[in-house]
Amino acid sequence: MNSATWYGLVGAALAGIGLYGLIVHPHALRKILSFNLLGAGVFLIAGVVARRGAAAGLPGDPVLQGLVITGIIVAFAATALAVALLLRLAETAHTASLAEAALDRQREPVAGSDPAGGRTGSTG
Amino acid sequence: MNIVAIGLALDLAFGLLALAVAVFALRARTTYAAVVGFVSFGVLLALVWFRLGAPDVALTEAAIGGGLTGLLMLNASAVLRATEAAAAAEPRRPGVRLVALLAAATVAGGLAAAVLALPSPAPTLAPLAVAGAPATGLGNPVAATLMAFRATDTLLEMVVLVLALVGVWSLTRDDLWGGRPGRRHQADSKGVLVFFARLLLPVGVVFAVFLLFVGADQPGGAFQGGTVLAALWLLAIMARLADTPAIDQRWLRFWLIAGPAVFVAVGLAGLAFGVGFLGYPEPWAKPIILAVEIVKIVSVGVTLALLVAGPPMRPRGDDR
Amino acid sequence: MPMQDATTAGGAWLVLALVVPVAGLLLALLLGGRGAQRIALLALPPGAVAVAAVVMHLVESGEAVVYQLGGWPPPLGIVLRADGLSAAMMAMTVVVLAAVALYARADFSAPSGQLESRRPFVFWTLLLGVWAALLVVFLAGDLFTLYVALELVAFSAVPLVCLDGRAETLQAALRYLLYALAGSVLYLVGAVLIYGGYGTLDIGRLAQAARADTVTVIAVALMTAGLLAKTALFPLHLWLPPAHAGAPAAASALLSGLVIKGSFFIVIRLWLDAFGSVMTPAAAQLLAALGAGAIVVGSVVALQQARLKLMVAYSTVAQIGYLFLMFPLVLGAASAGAAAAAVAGGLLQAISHATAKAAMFMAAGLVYAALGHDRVADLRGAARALPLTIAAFALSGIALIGLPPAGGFLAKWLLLTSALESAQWWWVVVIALGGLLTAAYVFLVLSKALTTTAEPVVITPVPRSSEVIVLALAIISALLGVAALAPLDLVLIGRAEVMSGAR
Amino acid sequence: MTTSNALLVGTLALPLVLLAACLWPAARDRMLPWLVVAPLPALLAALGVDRGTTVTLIAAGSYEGVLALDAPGALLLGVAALLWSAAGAYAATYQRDLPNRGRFAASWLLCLTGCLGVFVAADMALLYLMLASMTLGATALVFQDESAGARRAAGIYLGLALAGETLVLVAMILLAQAIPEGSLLIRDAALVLPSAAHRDLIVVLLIVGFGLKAGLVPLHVWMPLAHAAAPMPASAVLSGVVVKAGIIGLIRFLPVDAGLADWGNLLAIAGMFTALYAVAIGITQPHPKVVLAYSSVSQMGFTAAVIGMGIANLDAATPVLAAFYATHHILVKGAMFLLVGVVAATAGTRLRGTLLLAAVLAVGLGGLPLTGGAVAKLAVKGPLGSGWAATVAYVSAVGTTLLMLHFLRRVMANSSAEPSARAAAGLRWPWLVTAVAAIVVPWAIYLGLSLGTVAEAIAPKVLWASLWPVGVGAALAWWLARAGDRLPRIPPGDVAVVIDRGVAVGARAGMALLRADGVLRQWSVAGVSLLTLAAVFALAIAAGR
Repeated sequence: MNSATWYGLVGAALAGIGLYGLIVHPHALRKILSFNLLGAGVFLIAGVVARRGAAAGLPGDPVLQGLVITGIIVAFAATALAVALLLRLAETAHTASLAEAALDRQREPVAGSDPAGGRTGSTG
Repeated sequence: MNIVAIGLALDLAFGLLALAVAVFALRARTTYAAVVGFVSFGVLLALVWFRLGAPDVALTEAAIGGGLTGLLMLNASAVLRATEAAAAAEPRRPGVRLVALLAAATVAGGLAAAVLALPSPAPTLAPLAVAGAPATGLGNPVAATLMAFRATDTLLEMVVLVLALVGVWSLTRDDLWGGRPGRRHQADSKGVLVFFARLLLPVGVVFAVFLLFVGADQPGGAFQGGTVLAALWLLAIMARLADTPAIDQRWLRFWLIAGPAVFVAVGLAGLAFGVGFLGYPEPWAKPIILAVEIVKIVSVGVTLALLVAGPPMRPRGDDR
Repeated sequence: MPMQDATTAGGAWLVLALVVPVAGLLLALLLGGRGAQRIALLALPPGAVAVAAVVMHLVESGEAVVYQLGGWPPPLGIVLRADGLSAAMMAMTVVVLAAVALYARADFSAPSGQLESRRPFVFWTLLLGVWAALLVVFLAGDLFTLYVALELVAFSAVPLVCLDGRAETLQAALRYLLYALAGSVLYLVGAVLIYGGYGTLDIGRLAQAARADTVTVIAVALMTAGLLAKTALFPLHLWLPPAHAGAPAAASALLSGLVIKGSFFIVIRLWLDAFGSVMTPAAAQLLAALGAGAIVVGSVVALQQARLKLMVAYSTVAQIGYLFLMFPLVLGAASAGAAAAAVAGGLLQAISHATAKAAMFMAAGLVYAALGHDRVADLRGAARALPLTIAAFALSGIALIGLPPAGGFLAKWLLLTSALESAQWWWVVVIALGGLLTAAYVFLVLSKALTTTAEPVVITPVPRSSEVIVLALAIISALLGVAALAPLDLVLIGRAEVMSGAR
Repeated sequence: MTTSNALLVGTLALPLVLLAACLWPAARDRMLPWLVVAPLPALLAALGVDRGTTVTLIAAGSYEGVLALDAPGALLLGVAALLWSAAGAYAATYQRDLPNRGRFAASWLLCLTGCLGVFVAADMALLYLMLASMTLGATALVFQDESAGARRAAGIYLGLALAGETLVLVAMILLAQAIPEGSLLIRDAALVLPSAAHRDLIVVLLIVGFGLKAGLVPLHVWMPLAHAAAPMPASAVLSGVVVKAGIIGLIRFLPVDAGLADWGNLLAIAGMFTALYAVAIGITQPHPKVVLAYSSVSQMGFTAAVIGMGIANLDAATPVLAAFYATHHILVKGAMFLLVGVVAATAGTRLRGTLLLAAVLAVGLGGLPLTGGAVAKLAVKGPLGSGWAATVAYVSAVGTTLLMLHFLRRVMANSSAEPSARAAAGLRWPWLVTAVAAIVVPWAIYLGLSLGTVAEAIAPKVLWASLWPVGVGAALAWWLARAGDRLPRIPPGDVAVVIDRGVAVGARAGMALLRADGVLRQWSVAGVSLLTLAAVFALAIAAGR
């Protein structure tokens, strides 16, 4: 086994670790972190594929490397958006859980409140 | 022991270490510890990318994967400390965990099988890229990919960044719209952070510009340079040498869109002058690309920094 | 026959169709304030012109319209490519966007004066974002460009869910985002493996080269699962009901009408175009079985919802199922004609649902705004108070049930034709059952809303113009069957080569 | 465009224009008086347009939407238009003061358009469109009084009607596939039916689908519910005309010469069973409108049996004769429903003349000599042949007489308690016109189309054959009036209780699905589902080859 293949297997394992964390971790920030592990694993596999395509004097396939750079930046943007959402959720509902039941536990009973989404939302 | 064996041993060690740190980040009791684990994971991964012959990616991974993402998460873990107890108290549900483990392992196994089954010799676009690069005037085929062969992907990716920022801003409280992102930082004006910031700022800017220009022919480029700029700006903000701008400032909006806008403009010009959308007339290719990159580095820097800074949390008048 | 990847006549229109929303998005961000709304509305006519030009070139030449970006041919470069499917989807997108934009003027008009406010700014910017993202989805000829497009779609859609900032919608948005991200990573890793196997991500080239080896099978399975997660196909629909029901009505219309069609469209590209020759009947049956599950579970759960918007959201869960019935019909088709009928039927179903569901969500929004609630049990008197709105709801309901002359009927006719021709009787049963279940929940709502109350219901007045726009869109959806008759062959333009590669 | 074509198009165009006008609230509220006008182009078309005239409405791509008038269609169209017009006049008074009269008018026009369209649509897509608009309009009419019962009736009606239409749709598609040139014309469909790939399946789908529209047992459950729930003029057209969509469907799609003798016999058995079963249930019903609905079920069964026997006996005259029989039923049943409203608004003492006329019509349905019913029954003797069906037809005539006399007794009990009450002229005149037409029009058609001669109709043997069943029926009715209380109480719609039970079971299953949905939407479950699907897809793609 050469080192590229080895890193490919590491990437697969990282993806598995990330997927597991994404599914089972109860805290949303840990899910986001797991998503990043998953992403890292996937990018690593991409790196391996690029490395295998080394040719024409290049250490790897530059096209795929370019795609990975794009991918990393997109993943960062996703992380930033997710973190911002999570912080706002925690600020509003004092929970970092994705379980719908968690909201009911946290919510103080408000008389006459209408939780349905309407045509126009109230101010946040 | 020959050099190949050393390299292989190094790869083996890096890989195992990366896995170990990943497992640590997954299992750590506190979120803070997990995030610290994740940052070191990012650094480790950057090394792996060097080993895979992808210095451009290594720089990006170090700057973004480890750096900015880590900063974002550290920040969040501090704010979210209060929510951790509730999460830890959630029922464990070992059955679900076992099934999830099996499912994740199955997918990981599938990925491993696919990696092992990749065809040899591997299909590659490297020769085509090398052949095409001269027409762009760029010596670095990765840069040629991003700026020429697949420039449209890059344009769209900049739009992604802008959209993500709009998304982050959309989480502002209505009364704070037009305010300044982030909480007020409590840094001591004579502290270590300030010292570091003053020291790093000039060096960092030079490094960022270096990355930009060298990126045409060597590893580097506007994304990596922009990330460095963003990190520097954030450092300055943390050290209270600067403040986040109010989000409705016209100059800020201008720099946010400048990168993608220049891209679109160059593309349309290409369309008008007959070299096609995002095509470059051969002798002018490199100067045009460099010009786009210069605008892009500022745009990327501003956008990335604001993505980390988060939605406005203070009214615009709150400028310390 | 290799696929056309040189720029064709009219190719530049593809670029312009794409540049209009992208430039609009950037300008909206720059100008802010009232500018965002103005730009979104002003961008619609030129956007429509560009799409119309693409359609004209398509019809004129009878072949796909292609544009080679930057003059770099695949596999190194990428192309924009519009076949009949893309053209039809683009046209539908512009129509729905226009209706939603006109409707949303009432809800998201920026306050006069210098100051910018959050909701209008975000809504109009993201409306342009959804537009740009979907056009990339419909035009991209490359699997990685499609990945970026998927993320564009997600980033435009997620903040729309939680525009009002309530905890429920924030959580719904976060669930949506994380699940969609998981889906897009699975898609991405699949694309990476495909690159490893073929050295290209160009759909046309893949269609020629595709082979059923381990790498391809695993890659395609991962990509499919990821796309299904983003489309919210049962049982991966966890995020859809709260997200679509919680968003403001205009946003729900975008999300339910348009956004989910993006990832669905990529499934078509993957299953019928790039890897049509790899896909097996068993896999297609599985895909459609999930669709059947969606139809049954989504409709039955919709029937039991106490809130109108949740009911409409679950109706979307069910209707998504219909979209996937086309795959076994295409891949198991007895003849080219049956396959063509299935493709046309599936696409028409998507278009019909887009118009009808957008109208239905906006109608539900007007009901909520007028009555101050959307409890189905308390809708008495709504028809008297809001005759146009309830008429719009009824018409879009007819389109969803699939009664003539709605587009849904023609779609049903085509799908049934194809199913019967290839002797896949079980899908006939599913299609028939789905129509009846849809009729049940539409009837439930209308029979309440049409009930007269002794005293007229007190309502908050809603803008007449909004009512008229919703009704107009509903009428379009209810008459789509007639309108779609002539251009039915349009959707098949430029597909012969892809489909022949698939066979 | 010739006058013929204009009239044919006008059949649909005028109701549609009026319907479109209903978009404006002011027009909607003033629409009731126009209901009497809306069907007039259809009436003129039936009288004046040459048989065989076709008009292409739409030609888009490969599809052509075609209207045409054939002999059975013209019969049904003309008489249906007559009843629609009379009932429309009745409605103008009956619904005048109701707050939601605008909605009533719109529903009426929608149902009217579809109903008349069914008789003139010559291609399958257009026919389906007409069936659908008829169903939607009829559902709205049934729902008109908004009570819980109306809601249940409307729901059951809509569900069954759509189910029936779906079966017809599947049959249509199978037929369309068998037509070589891709035509959708019903005529071509009927031609290819004998040689179609799934011939028997298509026939079953058509019989069940159209049988549902016509109310063949056990698909009749919606009729007693719906026809009792609708307002009086709506019941008149629903029970009189709308059910004929099933009849025209059977006539058009099942040609007599297609070699479907076995299926014809089966249809005849189902029809005759329906005819007798509905009488048995009908005589237990106290409510006059429900009794009438059961009578419609019975009559539609008989008509279906005529068609079935015509197919079995290869009688080429069957389509026209069956349509002729149906036209008589349109008028009688329409008149009877209108009568219910007239009686309810009139004091018992002022009803003598009205009831006499009503009795003639009622017993006429059983075949009382010299009435329209007598010639209708005489006309269908040919297709029925001389075998078992002819025998059962006598029993059916006895039953019909019994049921209609039972109806008369029940309707009398419903007269106004106020001694000076008198129905408005707007109610009386439409009823009178319809009642007279029910006697005159069948004779006119009988003689006009030369279906037979006066001499044949008044031959002593014929008179006796139609008189004795009426006598037996009257005797049974006398017995029923005294012993009727001992009959079991059967809820309207009889086997509809099965539907209610089904709904209850369905609701429990629905709750289970709701809970399952809750579990599937948990994050961890959905996450596992995602990964499992990826794995399963890999297997399905790999293993399926």
